[in-house]
Amino acid sequence: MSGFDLDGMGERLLRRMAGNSSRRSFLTKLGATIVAAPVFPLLPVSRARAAKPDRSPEAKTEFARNAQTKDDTKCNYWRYCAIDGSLCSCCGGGVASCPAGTEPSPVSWVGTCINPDDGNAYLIAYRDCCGKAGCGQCGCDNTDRETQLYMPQLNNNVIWCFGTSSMEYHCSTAVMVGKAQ
Amino acid sequence: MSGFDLDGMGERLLRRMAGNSSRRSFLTKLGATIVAAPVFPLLPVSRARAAKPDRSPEAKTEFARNAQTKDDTKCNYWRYCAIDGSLCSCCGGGVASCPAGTEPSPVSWVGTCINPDDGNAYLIAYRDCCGKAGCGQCGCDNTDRETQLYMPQLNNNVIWCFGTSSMEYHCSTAVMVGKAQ
Amino acid sequence: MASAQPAAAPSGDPNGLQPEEAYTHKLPPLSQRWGFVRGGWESGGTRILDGDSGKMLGLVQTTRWSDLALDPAGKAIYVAETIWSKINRGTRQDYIAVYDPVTLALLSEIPLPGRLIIGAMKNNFVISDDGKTGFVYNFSPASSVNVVDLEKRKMGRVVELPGCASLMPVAGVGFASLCSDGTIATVALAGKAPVITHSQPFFKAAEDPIFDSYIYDRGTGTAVFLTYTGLIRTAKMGAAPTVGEAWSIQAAAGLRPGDTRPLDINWMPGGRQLMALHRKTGTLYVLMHRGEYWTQKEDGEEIWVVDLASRKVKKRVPLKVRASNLEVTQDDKPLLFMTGDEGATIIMDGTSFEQKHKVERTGGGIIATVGGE
Amino acid sequence: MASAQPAAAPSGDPNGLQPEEAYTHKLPPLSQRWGFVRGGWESGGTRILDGDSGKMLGLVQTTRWSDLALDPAGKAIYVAETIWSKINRGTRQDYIAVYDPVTLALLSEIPLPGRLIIGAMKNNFVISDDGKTGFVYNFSPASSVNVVDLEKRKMGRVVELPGCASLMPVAGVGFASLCSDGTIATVALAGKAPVITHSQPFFKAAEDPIFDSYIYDRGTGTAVFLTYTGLIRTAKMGAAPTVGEAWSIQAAAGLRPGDTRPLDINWMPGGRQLMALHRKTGTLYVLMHRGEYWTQKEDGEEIWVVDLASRKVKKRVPLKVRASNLEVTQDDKPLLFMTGDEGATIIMDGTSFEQKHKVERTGGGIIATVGGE
Repeated sequence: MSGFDLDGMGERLLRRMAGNSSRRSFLTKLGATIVAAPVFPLLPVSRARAAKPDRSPEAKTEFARNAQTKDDTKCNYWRYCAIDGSLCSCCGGGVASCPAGTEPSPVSWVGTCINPDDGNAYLIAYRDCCGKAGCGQCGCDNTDRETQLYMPQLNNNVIWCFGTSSMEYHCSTAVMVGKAQ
Repeated sequence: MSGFDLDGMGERLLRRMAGNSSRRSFLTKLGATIVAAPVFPLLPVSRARAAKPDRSPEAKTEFARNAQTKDDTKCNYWRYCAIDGSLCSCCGGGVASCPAGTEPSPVSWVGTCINPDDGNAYLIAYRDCCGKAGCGQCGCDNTDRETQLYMPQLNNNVIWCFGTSSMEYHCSTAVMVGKAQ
Repeated sequence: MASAQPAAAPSGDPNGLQPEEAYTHKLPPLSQRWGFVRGGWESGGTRILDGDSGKMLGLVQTTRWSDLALDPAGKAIYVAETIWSKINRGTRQDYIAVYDPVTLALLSEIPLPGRLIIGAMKNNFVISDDGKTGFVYNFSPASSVNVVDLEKRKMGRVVELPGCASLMPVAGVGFASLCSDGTIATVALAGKAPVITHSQPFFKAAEDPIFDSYIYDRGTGTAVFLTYTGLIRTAKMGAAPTVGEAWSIQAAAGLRPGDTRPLDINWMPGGRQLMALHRKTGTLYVLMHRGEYWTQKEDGEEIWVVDLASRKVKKRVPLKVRASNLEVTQDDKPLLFMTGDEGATIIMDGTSFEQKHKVERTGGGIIATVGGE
Repeated sequence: MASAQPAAAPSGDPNGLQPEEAYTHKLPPLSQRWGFVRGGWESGGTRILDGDSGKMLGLVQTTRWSDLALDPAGKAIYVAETIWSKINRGTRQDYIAVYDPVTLALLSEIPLPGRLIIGAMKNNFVISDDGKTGFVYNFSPASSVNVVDLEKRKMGRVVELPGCASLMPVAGVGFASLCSDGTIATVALAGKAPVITHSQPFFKAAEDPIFDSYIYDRGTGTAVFLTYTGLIRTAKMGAAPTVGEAWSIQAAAGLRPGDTRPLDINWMPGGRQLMALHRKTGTLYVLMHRGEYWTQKEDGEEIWVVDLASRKVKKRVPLKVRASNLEVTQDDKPLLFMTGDEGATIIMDGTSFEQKHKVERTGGGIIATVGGE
């Protein structure tokens, strides 16, 4: 489960977002700790257990045991542990970039995925690319540590096209945020 | 080919339509003989050869040789010889009636189909039912005497939702107009 | 036409040979034997299927981002939806469309200030027992609930509801929802300002979440919850809900309880609309599959038939085709409706579990029945 | 983030482990090796596929009732389309959307007075050779053509065109179309009022129609026509077109010519976009199937490769999967793109007929290539 440390990320994000009142206002409303990548805000993730991670094979989910690091156009690429949608890598975009004519959502849901090469857990932001009809290629639905609507930032069904000029869903990326601990 | 007699139908239709200038205007523009059922206008069908019909098995199309008269939810029901779309009979409507919440188009494309029980040819109006998302059931695409866009009244690709409050295509009916000869 | 008199109808042809007038059908009164089957991502509309005949009776216009709800008294079909004026751009329009259940005519549109954009899911648009109030979940991405006056067909107030989602009406009080802190939030609407009270925490939202497609039974005012590991709980709703103790669906079938540990393969609940409740008999139908933890969206291989009163799994029904969504009719001889990836609807007897119909190309979406929501 | 420094990328992972910024791609310049593959009825959008890699490069927003056209100079992608402000109701909106071919950004919308509503077909939206004028077919249900100034991005005049449809530009003159009286109508636009002249009748529109998905070759100003029975004709377009004599595709393959008689089973042309022309070599590719007459929409079992100069079928290529639509790239090593009911795109070498790629879930719609329209 999402046993990653969020404290180090929160402060920088809050500083960055001080100038963005509309985005801040919706985040403030949720009244929780904030998670962020260096360059974009994520929705708050509630503090999870601070348990020490166990990365032995016995502690890995089925997805993590079978994940690979070579091909980001396959559903079992390691970063996709909680993705739901078309992989932008199959749509003219990349693992962290949107196809031409679409716009990355500034907010996203998140996953914590284990890299099989180094055994570490990383925080991944699943940012939807928005603005055009669905790409339709490489549909995946992985559900590691994916929860329900009352924890929307960990639920993979919501369309995360907030703050973009169009909310039409095209595809989903898996952007590296950083090490989970 | 469509060797049906249209003269008897034209006059009554013209009288009926005298009070409907907008509909008349588009029909007039086409400047051709007018085909009509007792209660609704059809688009003009250009005068075809007046050849005597040959209804022997050898003269029947593959569709006509295999058509049946029992089940109007199957693509090979005899009236469907030139239909393209979802059968309204499978959508909560009937062979000549629209499902709840949809509206029959006042104009249509037409087919000439042979009834296998009596061996006669009948003029069939394929009237689309319009106004809602596609029914999606019982998709058929029969092409007896179906021609191309420059003869739109004999082409089965056009969406015939003219004169309805919404042009969204839902399903297609096969309305009996009368004996072709 | 005088020269073209058609012959009498030959026997066997249901339609005859007389010239016809086109007309539009009406639907019979809303029936408990119907299933409202939502199309999938690519297939618009909600098809009304008659469970007895397996025939499609009509289609309710539902666009991709919409939720359908039935008036409890059967007087209207409501669709809360969001569209844009130019499909993928332009002006956003959020509203409840009100349809006549007999003509399926659009009677009214009630504008809303916003809605959650998500694939069709249960419990994002629910209606009070008296049919007077609709509750529409919004996520912007802050959580709130639009309270809609369905009698006056007018948007009412917006209740902010941080950290909570998935709604049920609470008779005489307002509504309730599940929250990420493991509580139920009950929102009382009697006063000028809404009053939100939380229950004691009773589940762990990140560790063993309750499926947000839980069931609410209007007749008894009871919610039925199920967690990823297979824990069932009921809660008697009211001004302050009373949450019952948890018991394991696997244990109720004589197996070891589900667990969150990797490599522990067990029968687990999974799917989208993965539970259905036959109210009168307290029979719960649950889609189950073999797998490890974190397979909560995997389609069901079996239906487990649970007697809520005795807490026993009465029967396990293997499925020929895996199902993602399940609903049951509320009459005395219940029918099960199921959809899945294949995009077809299976209709099955809810007692003998004999397959009655398979309706192709309905789409693989969620299902509603009269009195089943 | 100081406490969470990611490690260097392990070898093999194309993406590494450093925190990333999201961005949006641009497309390389329009390539002759691309296919623009239209989704089907249920699948929105036109997917741009790179024929060499078989990869999807991007998507052009095309709704169900739309036609895509490429600027001959590659400076824009045009989509003529019709939508309603509330999906199935509301205000009708007809326009040409202008997209930047590198960013795929929407540059402009040119309002139109109307359009034909039909599933995607060739020849309903064509562009003059100089790229300055667009011709959009309208059917209301009276036939007309919208003449659009693509430089000023402004609707021009409407030309009424009774009994005719399916357009091609005529350089220095205006445009032409096929008519139900078996003629070509040529519309001269130089004067104040359009001047419509008809050729002599040369085909029978109800008896052996010319497929309206005919091909126009800008390089030579020649149209290639094919009838239901398999008669091929070319026409040199101009102020007055010169129509060549008809010859049978079946005879060109050493078989008896096609016929309209029932029970006469032969190889017949069929499909939607059933022909493609490699301009430089005058090689025509035609989808053929075994059947009787009136099977003009049946998908192809074989591709017949026709040399227009010698009037010979050079090769017959059996298809593993039947195809409904066919297009060819215009470079020296042509690639064939095919789609069909399965909703996948097959990419095949146009000389060796070896299958290069099968791209799933592209939709089964029509196909455009640079210089191929």
